[in-house]
Amino acid sequence: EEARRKQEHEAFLIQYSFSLCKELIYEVIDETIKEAATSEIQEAVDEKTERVAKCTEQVCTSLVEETLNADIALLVEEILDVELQQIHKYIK
Amino acid sequence: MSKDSQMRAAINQKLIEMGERERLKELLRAKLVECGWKDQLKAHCKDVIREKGLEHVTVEDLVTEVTPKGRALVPDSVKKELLQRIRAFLAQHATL
Amino acid sequence: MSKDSQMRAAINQKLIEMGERERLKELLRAKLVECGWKDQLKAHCKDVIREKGLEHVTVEDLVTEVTPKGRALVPDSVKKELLQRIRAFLAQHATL
Repeated sequence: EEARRKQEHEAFLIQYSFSLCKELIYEVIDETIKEAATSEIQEAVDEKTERVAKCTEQVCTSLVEETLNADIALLVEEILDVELQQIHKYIK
Repeated sequence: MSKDSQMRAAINQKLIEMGERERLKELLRAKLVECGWKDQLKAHCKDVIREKGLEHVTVEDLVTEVTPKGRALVPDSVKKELLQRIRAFLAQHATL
Repeated sequence: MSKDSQMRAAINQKLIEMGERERLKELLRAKLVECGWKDQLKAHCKDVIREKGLEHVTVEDLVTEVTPKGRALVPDSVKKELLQRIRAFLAQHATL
């Protein structure tokens, strides 16, 4: 009877060990996956926010450059025209 | 309550009381980092976010998507070590 | 195409699609007149022509000569206002 009880207890412990092992693995994995998913999404959101901010600044800078280049060229042409006309008038 | 469930409850309680349950989880966390599982998981998360597009993924979606692979990727050596440690604890506390 | 250039292209496309890019340029031009930029640059052009002599100046020379000052003379407040306006526009209209 004693040997049978011991054997049963041994079998119980083996089965218990396996189920506890599985339970702990699932618990830790599920927690870790939740943490990793949250932090990876947050990281991606932060990265995107940073990229949008940086690229918006770059677009703004190029828009300013483009406008200035066009306007400076126009202004220079106008001024040179006026100066030339004045000289022509003076020569005449 | 059956004898088995009684015993199960008693061991569970003992594991918690003695802080062994937390230690086992800590060991497992450390092993998962050490064997590269956590890095693989992070990389898989990044892949899914890239594939689906950030605006189409919630934390819940991502968890659902990566869990099967996350579970499958746990090395047998880690599982074995945890099992050994549980068995050793139970053997040490034979009165349980 | 890098992620940055994709993003810049997406922002520009949205601005062009909705006519905002042209409106922003107009706003910038108005601000430049308002803050005296145009007058200062005109004066600078005249100085350069006087120094070099009209016969020695071409349109290209003068553009090259005055552009750095033209850029430097744009007040930071004007650049900031423009940037704010782009940000507000994107927040309201774009899913980037």
